[in-house]
Amino acid sequence: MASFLEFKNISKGYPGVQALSDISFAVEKGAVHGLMGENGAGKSTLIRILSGDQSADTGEISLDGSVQHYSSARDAFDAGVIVIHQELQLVAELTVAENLWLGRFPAKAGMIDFKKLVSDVSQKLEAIGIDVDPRIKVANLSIGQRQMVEIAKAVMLDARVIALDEPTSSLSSRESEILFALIGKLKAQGKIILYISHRLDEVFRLCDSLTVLRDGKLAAHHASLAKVTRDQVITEMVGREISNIWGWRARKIGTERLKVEKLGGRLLPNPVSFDVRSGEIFGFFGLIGAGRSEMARLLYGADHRHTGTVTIDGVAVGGNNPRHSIEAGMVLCPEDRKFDGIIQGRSIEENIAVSSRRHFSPLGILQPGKEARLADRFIEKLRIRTPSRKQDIVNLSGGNQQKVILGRWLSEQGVKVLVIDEPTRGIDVGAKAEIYNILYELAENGMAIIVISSELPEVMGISDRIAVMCQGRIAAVYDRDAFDERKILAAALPDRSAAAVA
Amino acid sequence: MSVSLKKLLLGEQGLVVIFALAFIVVAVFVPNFLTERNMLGLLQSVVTIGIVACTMMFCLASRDFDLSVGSTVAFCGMIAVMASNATGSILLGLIAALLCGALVGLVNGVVIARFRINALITTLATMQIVRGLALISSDGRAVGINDPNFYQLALSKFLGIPAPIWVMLVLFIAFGFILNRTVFGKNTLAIGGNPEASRLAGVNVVSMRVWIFALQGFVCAIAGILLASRITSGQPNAATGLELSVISACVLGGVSLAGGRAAMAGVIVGVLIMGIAENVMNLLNIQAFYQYVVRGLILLLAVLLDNLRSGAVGRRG
Amino acid sequence: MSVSLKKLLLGEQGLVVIFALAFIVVAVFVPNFLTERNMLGLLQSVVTIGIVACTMMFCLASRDFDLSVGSTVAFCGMIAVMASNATGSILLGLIAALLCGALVGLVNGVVIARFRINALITTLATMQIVRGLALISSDGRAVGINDPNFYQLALSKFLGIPAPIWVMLVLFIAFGFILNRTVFGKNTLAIGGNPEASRLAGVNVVSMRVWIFALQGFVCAIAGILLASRITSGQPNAATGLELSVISACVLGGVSLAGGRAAMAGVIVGVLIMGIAENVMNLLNIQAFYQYVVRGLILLLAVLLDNLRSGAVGRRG
Amino acid sequence: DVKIGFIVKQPEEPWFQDEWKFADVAAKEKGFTLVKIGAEDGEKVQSAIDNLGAQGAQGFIICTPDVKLGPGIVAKATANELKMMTVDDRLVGADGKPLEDVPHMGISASKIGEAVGQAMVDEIKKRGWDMKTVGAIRVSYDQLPTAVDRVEGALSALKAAGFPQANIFDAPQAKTDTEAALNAATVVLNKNAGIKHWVAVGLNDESVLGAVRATESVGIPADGVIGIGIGGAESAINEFKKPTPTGFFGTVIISPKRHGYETALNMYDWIANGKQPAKLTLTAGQLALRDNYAEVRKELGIE
Ligand SMILES: Nc1ncnc2c1ncn2[C@@H]1O[C@H](COP(=O)(O)OP(=O)(O)OP(=O)(O)O)[C@@H](O)[C@H]1O
Ligand SMILES: Nc1ncnc2c1ncn2[C@@H]1O[C@H](COP(=O)(O)OP(=O)(O)OP(=O)(O)O)[C@@H](O)[C@H]1O
Ligand SMILES: [Mg+2]
Ligand SMILES: [Mg+2]
Repeated sequence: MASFLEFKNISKGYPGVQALSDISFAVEKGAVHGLMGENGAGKSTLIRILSGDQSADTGEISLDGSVQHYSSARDAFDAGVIVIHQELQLVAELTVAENLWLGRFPAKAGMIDFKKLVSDVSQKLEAIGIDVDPRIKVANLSIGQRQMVEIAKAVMLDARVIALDEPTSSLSSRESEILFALIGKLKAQGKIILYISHRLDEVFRLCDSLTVLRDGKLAAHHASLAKVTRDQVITEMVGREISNIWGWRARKIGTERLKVEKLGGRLLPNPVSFDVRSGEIFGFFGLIGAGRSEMARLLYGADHRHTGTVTIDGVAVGGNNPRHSIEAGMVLCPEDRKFDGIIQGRSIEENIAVSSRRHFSPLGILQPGKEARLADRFIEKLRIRTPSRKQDIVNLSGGNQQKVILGRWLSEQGVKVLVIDEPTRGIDVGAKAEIYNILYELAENGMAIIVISSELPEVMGISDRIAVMCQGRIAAVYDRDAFDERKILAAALPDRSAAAVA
Repeated sequence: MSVSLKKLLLGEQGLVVIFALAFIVVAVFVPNFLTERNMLGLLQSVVTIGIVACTMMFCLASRDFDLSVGSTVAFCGMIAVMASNATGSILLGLIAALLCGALVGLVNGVVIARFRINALITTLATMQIVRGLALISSDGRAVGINDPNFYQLALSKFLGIPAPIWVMLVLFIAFGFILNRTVFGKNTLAIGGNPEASRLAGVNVVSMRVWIFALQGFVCAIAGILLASRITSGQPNAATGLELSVISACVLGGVSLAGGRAAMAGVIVGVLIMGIAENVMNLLNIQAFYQYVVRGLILLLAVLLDNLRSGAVGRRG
Repeated sequence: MSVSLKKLLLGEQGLVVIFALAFIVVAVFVPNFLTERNMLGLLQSVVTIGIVACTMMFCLASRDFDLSVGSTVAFCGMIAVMASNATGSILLGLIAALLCGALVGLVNGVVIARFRINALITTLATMQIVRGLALISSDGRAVGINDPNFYQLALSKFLGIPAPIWVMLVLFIAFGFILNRTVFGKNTLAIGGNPEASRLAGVNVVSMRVWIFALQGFVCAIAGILLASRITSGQPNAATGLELSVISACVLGGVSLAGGRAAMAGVIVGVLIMGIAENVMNLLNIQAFYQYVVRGLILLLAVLLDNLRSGAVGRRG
Repeated sequence: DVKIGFIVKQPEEPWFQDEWKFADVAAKEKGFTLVKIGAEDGEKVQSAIDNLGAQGAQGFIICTPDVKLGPGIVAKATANELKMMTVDDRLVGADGKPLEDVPHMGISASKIGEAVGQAMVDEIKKRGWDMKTVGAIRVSYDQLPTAVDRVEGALSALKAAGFPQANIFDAPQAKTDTEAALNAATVVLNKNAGIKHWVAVGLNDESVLGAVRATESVGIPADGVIGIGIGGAESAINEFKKPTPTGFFGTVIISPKRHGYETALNMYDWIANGKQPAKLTLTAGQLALRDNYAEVRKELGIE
């Protein structure tokens, strides 16, 4: 069978970075093609070129043998290419249905046919098993729900090529299954699917063929995954072997550090209580919209607490202002890096030092040398791929941005409680292992760590204890020796009869 | 306060309800306020602001900003008068004015959207350039209207209501419809809410923005023509400071300067609040200097109330 | 164009370089421009804008907006004169003015940051209220200065340069330092880049914003005092429209209205461009109406050039 | 009971404040209600008249923002059945001719300007300056027609006395306040650093004051400058009160008393007693100097 989609000698450079150099490969019809590589390897750049959003410096893309010359996202649509970008691209003020139709509203003489708008979307969402009301505004959805909406875009248009850039980065396994089923259907219809992910399991399960990028170059191309092993792919990506990425090791767990009692807020109507001991890594698992992120924000004082007390080492922490929490020794690494994490327009160095610089700025006057050293340390430790610490953070790849945010919190001093929401969202395998190691080290030094994750293997791999949340309450808590994938999943699933709400 | 009353006040239409209450209070306590004459006078006094606010709403909703409206209104009024005088045909004069208005808007739009120049600076620049042109073309003096029929544009009545008010009402309805029911309106909101996402979804952001500015210019021309007809001359100094009044009316009416949020009902209320404040202060014979203070306080109060409302609804993002 | 020249023009300091080139051209071709007298006159003419631009830069960099500066300058000038006259002590007068300025700023800040009211509307309201207070307190009249020593504030010289220019220079240096070298400055930029992320990173966003506004008010008072001393009276109508000039100067100088980007060098260049444009137009005897047009075109040109530059550097955003 | 409106174009200006003040005096005397409205542009004028109609006034006095608004204002007044008179500025029709039917009290802008110019000529002669070596700063605000008329009036008097056109320098102010005039005048002075003697004209006291401040800042002694303003309100008086004389030589005071008090009275008579006011009353301006300003003010009934 002839190649349907072909990249020919694609190169793309940004000031200081050669994002892609001379990439060529082809994908066949009815195939799911994986794209892997470290953070900053150039995956998203390639997809962006495919989507018409960016243009390549050299090289060309051909579809069905004809070379494409599109210059905007619109042209790419018209050519039958649809791309789900890594950063969510939704308009918060519009409803779910409007977002899904954006750019091609059903209309007569410019007037929108609202009936069709909603009913079509309802049908499509139902058909693929996404449980969201199409009439509510996207602003009212949790990150995970937004990601599902984004995925639904893939089927709204009868595209020939569908590219998905890390679609599962904040989905738990249940929602991921919905996506996989969807991909299966699309594949059967003869579509061509490009699939980017840092999760090896997914790639091996879904993909027929695989391309690995490294430093913007083509590191490997596998026309079939039959004889390829995971370790081989990791080596191709990272350039070295990683034996066991979880690397959990037993450590001494101390006395109670963080005590949370009856914590409740607007999005968390049923108060939750729990405690975490020093040296303990406490995992939170749940399906999307389970309320974990909201719990973390209330804990940290980012949102208004309606009820509850939080104490660290017996001292109460005042709510409603993150500053109080930081001063009491608790930090939160938020889940939504675009809205709550990165400080746009500022350098990596400033993004890292924004909170911790107060420890080394006497009288409020900066010591630039110290900040530079701090930044360099984390750039190296977290393997942040960038030409310079002065680089504007918006120019980093998604995973590298995430690492910078982690660096911000890991550089804080005197932290007693660390709360991280989706710590490895979009982070490559190599760096993941690195980050887990840092967490273990911190825990060994007596820190209490709360890890929120939608990736069950991750929660099970690194936690000492797991709380499972479901519909805003803690449904179950398991100790490490009682971890069982099926039990945890069962606890996370809402009671079918009560599952009406989105 | 009973729960349902609270809900009414703080709900989506909160500002409208608060406004209605305030209106009743004013009508009861201010003598001469609720007379037919005063109501017509009031409505006529907000015609310019009201008309221009229609498109300013789109402009703000798409995260843009237009400071040149005041100059454009004056300039188009001048053009209408001068072209009518020169050609002897009112119709040609009107057409010339509308074209000029759209042209000014188009220039704004192209510079802002295509050359990606900051909207504030661009429209501040065109504000000066257009005002300069208006002054140059008339040597800084008002231009009288030769054909008295031109006055009829503003004087003619239908069902007892003067034409400018009808024009304003028609534009309110038209733009309210466009905002909520058409692709153009939804795309405007989408661009304001998230320009990047809209672009990636295939909305032609650049041409949308150009269109919005061109429309703004066109509508300014309508306002300018009616104004010239009402004041029976083209005045190069007319409508100075209009831009801030219009933007305030929009923001009062809940249009977000950060883009993505707008509602015609809100804007109408915003326009009326501005008009009623002036009207009542004059009816009550409040001293000029105190009018400044009162005007400021009313503005503050109106947003404060509206804010209580949206604070109660609460949002994360 | 050789590569290194291109780099120079389009690099970080591009606007500064372009400005330097333009300055040389003007100096060569405009007679009387590069005389010591004219240079001092030019600098004195930008003192008010320059001083207020220092803090406006912070305000814009943190995604805020302040329209009340013009009124505050006028009001504080009045207060300085009236309090000096009343107490017989210039020092007390100055202290009173500085306190009043800071108070106005504080009110702005508290309303905007704590009650979360739109900055545009709030400062538009305080702009009117403060102007009203200035008019009321003096009954709309200019207030003369009793003690001639007050004039010395503006007339005294050091190294041949009048004091107001020194004050402006000192503030340029001070605020440049604060912006780049202190936690306060960096936090301001962080708030502008992403307020929510800054809040979560422990920056006390509310109190930072309040501080910035209070500082703005304080600096307006300095400008108001110097202005009153220069025009030897407190005038309630002084400095109208100052807000737009100051904001333009900042935006010209590369301060982003979307927050997060600012540089003192840019702002200084922005202020000078505005001043030189006026100065040269008057030196060349350009007719008043054409000055509007020229002023607009210069604004456009300046941002266009700057834009070419940043377009060449390219950002994802 | 009688209700009379008094609409002015620049409510913040001391001049109009004074007109209002004197009209209030008339209102107290005769016991009618005076409604004071500021209307900065044509549109505001329209709604102000509507507003007066709505609150049941019988007539109004207006100083219009632009004389060309004439037909519109007359039409509005008729529609609202209001009697009207104009003050300060006389309305003109589309053809540029004054609307003779509307009673008017005022002083022509060019006449005031001529008074300024004449005073200047006299003082130049008295100081024994040679006109050829004197520079004139024309602080201009050309978008305001009244401003042009005043300034041109003054310059025409100067030129009539032999002042060379080449020595007149334009200093366009961006706004009408003192600072803008100061900045504009500074440029003129620096451009002509050779000229030692200066005269300054402008549309009001504030603009002339700006020019005077500019001469001070470049170090021209006070006796080398003759600035004559128009208005005679506080800014000018403050200048006269300064311990040492400045370049601000004098100001042409126009009396707000007649304009405010008499017009209001005439209107009242018209409404209450049906007595039509005179179609045209012209008042005069009077030059006030540092040493006689108090008397002049008393004479004009201001103090
Ligand atoms: N606008 C830009 N300016 C400068 N550098 C850029 C820009 N966009 C991308 N880059 C750089 O290009 C490289 C490739 O980025 P890309 O986003 O394609 O990586 P990625 O493989 O998708 O990584 P991730 O797994 O983290 O998403 C990175 O080094 C990034 O810093
Ligand atoms: N801004 C908002 N306004 C209203 N409701 C919201 C908002 N954000 C989230 N929600 C709702 O609150 C609930 C809890 O969301 P939360 O983000 O805490 O879930 P989560 O367990 O972290 O899941 P996810 O994996 O989706 O992040 C969800 O049902 C969601 O619909
Ligand atoms: Mg990526
Ligand atoms: Mg979450």
